[in-house]
Amino acid sequence: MTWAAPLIEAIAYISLGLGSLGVMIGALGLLRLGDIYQRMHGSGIVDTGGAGLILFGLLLLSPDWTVSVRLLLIGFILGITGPTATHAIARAARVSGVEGQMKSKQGGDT
Amino acid sequence: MSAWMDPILGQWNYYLVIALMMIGFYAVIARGNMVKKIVGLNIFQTSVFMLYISMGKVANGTAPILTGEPSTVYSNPLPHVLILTAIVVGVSTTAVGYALIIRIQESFGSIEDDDIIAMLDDEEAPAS
Amino acid sequence: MSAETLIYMLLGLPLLASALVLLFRHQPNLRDGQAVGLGVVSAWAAFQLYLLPTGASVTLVALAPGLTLSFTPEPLGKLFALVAGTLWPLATLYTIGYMRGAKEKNHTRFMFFYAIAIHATMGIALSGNLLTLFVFYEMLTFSTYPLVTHKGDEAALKAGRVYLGILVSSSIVFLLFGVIGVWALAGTLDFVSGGILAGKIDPFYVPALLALFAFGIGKAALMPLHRWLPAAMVAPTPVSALLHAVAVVKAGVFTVLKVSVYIFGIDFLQQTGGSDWLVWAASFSILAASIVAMTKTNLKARLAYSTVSQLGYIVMGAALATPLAASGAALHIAAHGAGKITLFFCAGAIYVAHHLTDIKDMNGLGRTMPITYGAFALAALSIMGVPPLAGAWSKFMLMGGALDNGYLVVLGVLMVSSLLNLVYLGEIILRGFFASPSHKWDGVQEAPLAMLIPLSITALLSLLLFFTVDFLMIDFGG
Amino acid sequence: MQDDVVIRVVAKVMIPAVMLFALYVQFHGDYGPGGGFQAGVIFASAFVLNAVVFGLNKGRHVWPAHYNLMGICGGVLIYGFTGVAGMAFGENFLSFNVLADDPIAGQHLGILLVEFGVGLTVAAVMVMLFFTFAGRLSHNRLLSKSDAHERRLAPKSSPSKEVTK
Amino acid sequence: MFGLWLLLSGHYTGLLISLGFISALGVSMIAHRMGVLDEEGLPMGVLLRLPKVAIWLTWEILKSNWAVVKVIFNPALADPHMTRVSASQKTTAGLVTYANFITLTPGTVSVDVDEADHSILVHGLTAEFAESLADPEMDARVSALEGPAS
Amino acid sequence: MMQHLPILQVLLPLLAAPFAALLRGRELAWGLTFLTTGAAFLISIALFLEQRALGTTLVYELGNWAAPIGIVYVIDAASALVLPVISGIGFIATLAARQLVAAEIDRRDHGLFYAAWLLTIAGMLGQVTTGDAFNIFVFLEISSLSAYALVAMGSGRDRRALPAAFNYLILGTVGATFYVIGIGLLYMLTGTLNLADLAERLPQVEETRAAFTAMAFIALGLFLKMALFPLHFWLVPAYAHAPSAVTALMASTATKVSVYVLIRLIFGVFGIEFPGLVDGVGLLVLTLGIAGAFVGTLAAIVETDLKKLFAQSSIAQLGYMAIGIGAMSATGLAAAFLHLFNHALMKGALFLAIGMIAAQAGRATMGTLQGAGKQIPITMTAILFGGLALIGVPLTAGFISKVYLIRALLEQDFWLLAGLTFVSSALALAYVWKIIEAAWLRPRPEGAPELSETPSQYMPAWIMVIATLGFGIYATPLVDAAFAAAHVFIPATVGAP
Amino acid sequence: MSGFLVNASLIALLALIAILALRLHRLFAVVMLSGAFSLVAAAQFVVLDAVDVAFTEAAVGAGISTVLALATLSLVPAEEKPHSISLVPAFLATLTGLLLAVAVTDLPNFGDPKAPIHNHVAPEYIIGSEQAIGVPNIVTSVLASYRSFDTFGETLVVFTAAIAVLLIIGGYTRAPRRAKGKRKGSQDAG
Amino acid sequence: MSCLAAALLALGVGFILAITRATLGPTPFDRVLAVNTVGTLAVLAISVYGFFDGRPAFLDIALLYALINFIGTIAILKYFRFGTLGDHALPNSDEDGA
Repeated sequence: MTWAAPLIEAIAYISLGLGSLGVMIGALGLLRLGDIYQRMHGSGIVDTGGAGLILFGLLLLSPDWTVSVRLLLIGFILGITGPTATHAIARAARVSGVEGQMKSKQGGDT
Repeated sequence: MSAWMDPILGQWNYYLVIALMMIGFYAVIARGNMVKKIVGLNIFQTSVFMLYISMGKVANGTAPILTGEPSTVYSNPLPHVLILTAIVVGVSTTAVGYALIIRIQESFGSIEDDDIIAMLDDEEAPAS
Repeated sequence: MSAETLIYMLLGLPLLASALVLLFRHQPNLRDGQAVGLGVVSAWAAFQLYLLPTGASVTLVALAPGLTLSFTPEPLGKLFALVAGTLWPLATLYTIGYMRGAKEKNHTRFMFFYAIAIHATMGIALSGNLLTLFVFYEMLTFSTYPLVTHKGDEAALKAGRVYLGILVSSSIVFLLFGVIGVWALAGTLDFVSGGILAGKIDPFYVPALLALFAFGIGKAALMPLHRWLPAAMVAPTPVSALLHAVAVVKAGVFTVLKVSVYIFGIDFLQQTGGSDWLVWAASFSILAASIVAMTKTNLKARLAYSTVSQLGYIVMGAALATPLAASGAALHIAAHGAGKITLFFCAGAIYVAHHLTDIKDMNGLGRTMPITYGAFALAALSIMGVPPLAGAWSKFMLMGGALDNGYLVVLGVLMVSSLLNLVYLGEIILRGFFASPSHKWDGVQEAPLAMLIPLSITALLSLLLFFTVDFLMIDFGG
Repeated sequence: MQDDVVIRVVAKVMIPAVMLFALYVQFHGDYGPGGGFQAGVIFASAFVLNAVVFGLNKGRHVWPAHYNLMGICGGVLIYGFTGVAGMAFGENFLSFNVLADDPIAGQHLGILLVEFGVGLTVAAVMVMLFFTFAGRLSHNRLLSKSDAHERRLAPKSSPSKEVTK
Repeated sequence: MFGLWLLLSGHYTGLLISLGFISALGVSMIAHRMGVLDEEGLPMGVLLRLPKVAIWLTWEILKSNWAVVKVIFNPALADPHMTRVSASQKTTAGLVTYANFITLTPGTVSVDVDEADHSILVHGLTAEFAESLADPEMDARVSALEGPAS
Repeated sequence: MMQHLPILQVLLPLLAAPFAALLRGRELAWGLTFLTTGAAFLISIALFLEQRALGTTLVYELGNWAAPIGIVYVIDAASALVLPVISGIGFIATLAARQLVAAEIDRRDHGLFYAAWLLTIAGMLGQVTTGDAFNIFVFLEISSLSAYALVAMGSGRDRRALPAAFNYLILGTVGATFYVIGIGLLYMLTGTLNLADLAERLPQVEETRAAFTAMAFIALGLFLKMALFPLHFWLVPAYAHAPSAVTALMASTATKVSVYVLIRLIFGVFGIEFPGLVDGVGLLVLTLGIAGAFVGTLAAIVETDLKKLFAQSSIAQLGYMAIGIGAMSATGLAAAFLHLFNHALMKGALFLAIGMIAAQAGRATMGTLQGAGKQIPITMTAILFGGLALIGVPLTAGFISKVYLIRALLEQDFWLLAGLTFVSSALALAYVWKIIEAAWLRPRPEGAPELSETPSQYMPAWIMVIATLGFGIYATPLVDAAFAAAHVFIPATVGAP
Repeated sequence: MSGFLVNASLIALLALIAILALRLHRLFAVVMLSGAFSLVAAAQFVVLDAVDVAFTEAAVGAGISTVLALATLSLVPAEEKPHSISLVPAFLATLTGLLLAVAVTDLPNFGDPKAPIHNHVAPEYIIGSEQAIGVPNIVTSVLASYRSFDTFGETLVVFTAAIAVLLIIGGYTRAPRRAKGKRKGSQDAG
Repeated sequence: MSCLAAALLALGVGFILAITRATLGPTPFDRVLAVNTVGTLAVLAISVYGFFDGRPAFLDIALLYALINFIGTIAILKYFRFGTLGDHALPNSDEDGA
């Protein structure tokens, strides 16, 4: 199993790197996209892809199980609160009448 | 991390903290909106906290929680304790400040320094 | 009776009197009677004390280390106590007559503060150190304020403000400064024969320090700090009498004299020449006040400026810094006291009997009020320095002192001032006796007896003092 | 905000978790970062969340004002009397060594108690602060029935849509 | 809850464990007073079955991440759509989970959840994202999470 | 029990505060406060006597941790002198508060009010007793925060109390933060927070600019707190619009404590030998002090609202204390301590008396006072004596402190300054006399509210007046104590005269 | 080196946030940014090894302070009156800053283990925490035992703040016009 | 190690971008979203730094951040939607508990 340690480490670093990239891109999206609803998706990347990958990478690096537990908890809580917050923002924006730029409106009431 | 020893870089942290401090201080003493004053006060105080925490840092040190290894270098815990207290004091002051702001708004209908001073002057003028 | 007991008596009797005044505020006769009675007792006590040798000392309390309230009568103090003690019962008697005659209100309050003012004067007279003196000096100021503003109208209040403003601020700004300065320099405040400052201070600063005292003692009414004195003339006449003859101004010049003799020391002043400037300031004060007096037609105002001028004599006596001049000054305290109180008594009597205040209206009044005018003439002559009246001795000794020191000009000043005295006081007498009456007076119409008796006594005192001058002479040594 | 089902459900999950986390922070201050003050704030934030999502009145119902004042004062008193206990054992104020047979155990006990005092006070104070500040608003609203607000606060939901069960 | 405490703690002394037990009890009591301890608030069933779905979900997330990244680098691609999706879950908790899953996958955000008629209003970054929800896979998986019991 | 007195001094009011808060609107809240402050007063006197008897410094180690590691309480001649002032004023103000607070504060708030009241007092006592630089800050904030609230309580009658309290809060916090910065720098240089230890270790680094800056920041912060001109502008509105009882308490104690802390840090830590202290800070403080004395006095002369008037006069009096400090000598410090003590007495008397009038008439202005001398002679006599003491008339306590102040100046050959000091105290006559004149020499205007007085109303003020006169007539023990306090900081070279 | 960079860039970030917060006139944005400021500051504290402080700052600055500020904002105007930069305060602030900057040149270098602060009292805490108290978290042992009186004071400060807030906005003493209103008291004492 | 540093750097860039958005607005919701993102970034940054520093035990702080961030966001939204943190619906009964 001696080969496993470097491998895990490598995976961890790759995951970290990807996560960092994701975070940056997400933040960029937050900045670049057109309206509030679109920006949410940018922040979604930070919350999910970026955060998930980074935490996963750290999880692989963690020295003992107490740390792992905490990382998992953080991930879990981010996983619950992130979307909830995003949803709440979206809903609040919509209730307050912030209009997004919609090219077409599909679906309607199903 | 030999850069700690570099005299210019070594002080750089303090200079930044001082700059931050002055931004907050300016916000407090420049006349204006009371909420902003409180926010400025918070910034001012936080930067003072940072000054304390900076001085407690030891190069290559780590947080002052014993690891069991005798070779570990710990940062100085005392500033941390002091600042914990100071943060509490800060938030207490902030709360009282906000409470006062609310009452001022209710009584005067404004939380701008200038408006209130003008109002008080009007009040005093016929009295005297 | 020991000297200590007498000191306590002199200080305590006026306080007792004031307490009794409050106690008997609903029985006017008892209230006034006890005041006169206690006054007589204190006059007796002052006389007894004067006869005793010096050396007794009483310490009341130590305010702080080195700062005590203590009383050490020395000849000068005893003389002043004697003057005050003797004139107090007379003034009180007169007051009773005046207050009842002029139907003034707030009689009790008046009597109360009158007694307190006497207490303060006694304190000043007997004080054993500068601090004690200062304490009673301030007490005198504050206790006479209600007397000055007794009428309570706008004019009285304004005058009161001037009175208090000048006296208190000068005393706090300059006098207290001087006192503490002396304390800081010499480490003590006790009055010591020969002074305590010799060798403790750079002679260069002596004039400045002396100035702190000369101007700090606003009660000495040295020009230009004399404004309070005419202002205080709004007060009822007994107050004017008290202020000008007994208590306030005399306390002022007494303090000046005492400071120059026992703090600076005559010799020390003489050597350093620190008081030269004061001679000139006093000369100016004498002449200028006399000239102002001539322009006044209000009787009390004229008398007030006359006082300012006379006080200049005493200050000059202190400033000349020779034993002879100092003795003259001390004597003048007594002589002028007796004279000026008579003059004011007379003015009050005129007011009560005829409600006149202006000199121009008093033509021919002398024939209607012969006793009053007689007393007035006697006192006026004394103040002019005509023998055989008390003023002659003091003026003579001052001149002698000036000669000792070589101040020939001062001699001239004194002469001229006597001349001016003659003019402005003589005018009143002449008008009273010789001018054709401006009103038609019906026969003799004197003031009440309670006023007449004191003024006669004080007028006679002026005469008496001339012959008992040996008894009152104080030798300040060589 | 209870009209929003997502927030409502998530809050219900979070509130106990936050409270537990607060207590964990409270009692593990010896070993890791944290202590009474932090725990108090976190604990209070659970109440804040509760009140924000389910409304102030419901929040008040959970922890009435009177208990709260007792909490505020109680925490201070716990701290103070822990210190006084040291005096009772003949040592100086706030001396913990004598609280147990073994000085180290005494210190542990003392620290635990005072941290608990701090936590209690801080939690109660923070809850109180929130309720006072936020309550001021509704109180004010009642005083001045300004219509601008009324319109804004007419939500699609009705109070009857409250969580039941 | 006590388990959570044990997980966090990492220090097992008698005192701390008992304190943990007391804490867990206390929290339960307060939570009960708050009225948050009901089926809706504590969907234990959902939590237990979560791990199974998680892996699938992770993959979905990664996929959509990539798609959004492309849009970010070329904002012109953005073509926002608002659609309404019906949900098949029976419990509120399930509905919420579904809504959160929708939000969790970048590209789609649930904007409004209608409890009454079990539908979710979704904002999609592009038409494609919006369409993807027509595929009932996620809906089905979330419904499965609820378990047969409820 | 005796060895615990230093901590009990502070602990009693601290622990009584929660109980008072729990009592809410009950009468008991006042009773508890009264007993507590009374006990604190007795303790402080016991401490004073004990310290004077032993002549040494009493050290109380909190938690049994020795000095540089733990926090210690230090009772030396200086703190032993200041403690009775604060607790005594606190006690008597509490006595008066019963009626004042009943008149001005809603009954249901009394428990909270007295809790804040106790906390203010305890905070001030803590600042005086503690021997730890940071602990001073903590207690400073306890007393300040409660003081902000107490000042704001004036809003029940006067809405201007609110902005006043807010400005007080902002400036107070800025002052405290400056203090913290200064302490931080000191800590960086020396590695300790214990005042005695700081004093010991500071000479090694006293040549550094950082040490000087630390002193500058500490001094600036405390100047703000003690309302030294020109940093005084928060004080007047805060005192003027606060409830009367609060004004009485704070005017006589709050700024004094800051003065004490300033002395303790400047002289006790940096020491008289500290470079730049005598020539730099000393002259600055002297100048500001004399300027403050003039500005405060002049402002008081034109003021018609009595609370504002005496608040302005407080600024002037603080100027005198600053002069004492600025003289940088043992006598100067003794004078500052004396004035600190005496001014607390006279301002306490004045504000308690005025508070009684304000509580009846709603507001105490010159108009309210017109002719009041006849209606409430005893209260007005108290004001008279308080005013005379402010001027520095002999036989009042004010005279003693002024005498030593001048002596200190003359010892250093500051003749001009001494003269200016005299001029400013003579100016004080103007405003005091304005009051006396209005009260006694003018008739009561038609329709003015009826004023009345009962022994319970004027008793507290008169206790202070009697103390003022007592310490004016027999001040020897006080002067000795003040010199002993001064010699804690500046060793005796020239003893008391 | 990189630790240093992290540190410096975080402070720069803080300064950026601070300036932005002060320049904005929408108070809501100001409050949001001050919340963000606290979060970043807390991150900075972690970098500087002050984990406990970071914990507190995060809970207080981002949590309670923000909530209180929001509660306040809902009662007061949300827009600030525009102000130009006032020169006197700016001058004062700069002056103070310069004074401090001058002082800093004399201070021990950042992180210097030889600084007196690390060699005088602190080592005794580090040793004592293990031996005399037996608590691994030195901050806790200093906080709750060595300097527990400070912490007592801190608790009292919080207590005081509670009393103060209750008196000011939870109490019954009202401005006159308000007292005339129908409802005198409010029930939200706590 | 350097990988962790790089991750920190990336997070730093993220901070700046997010704060820019928070400043620009334009709607309050943009700001909320941005600050929420800042919070998430901070959670990550602290986690990564814990490893970077070799003391990963401090993830408690990150955990706290996540919780606080959520609560803060909800509170802010509540404020926005109802202008208050208190009861947005009027209480039905007059409960003057005093």
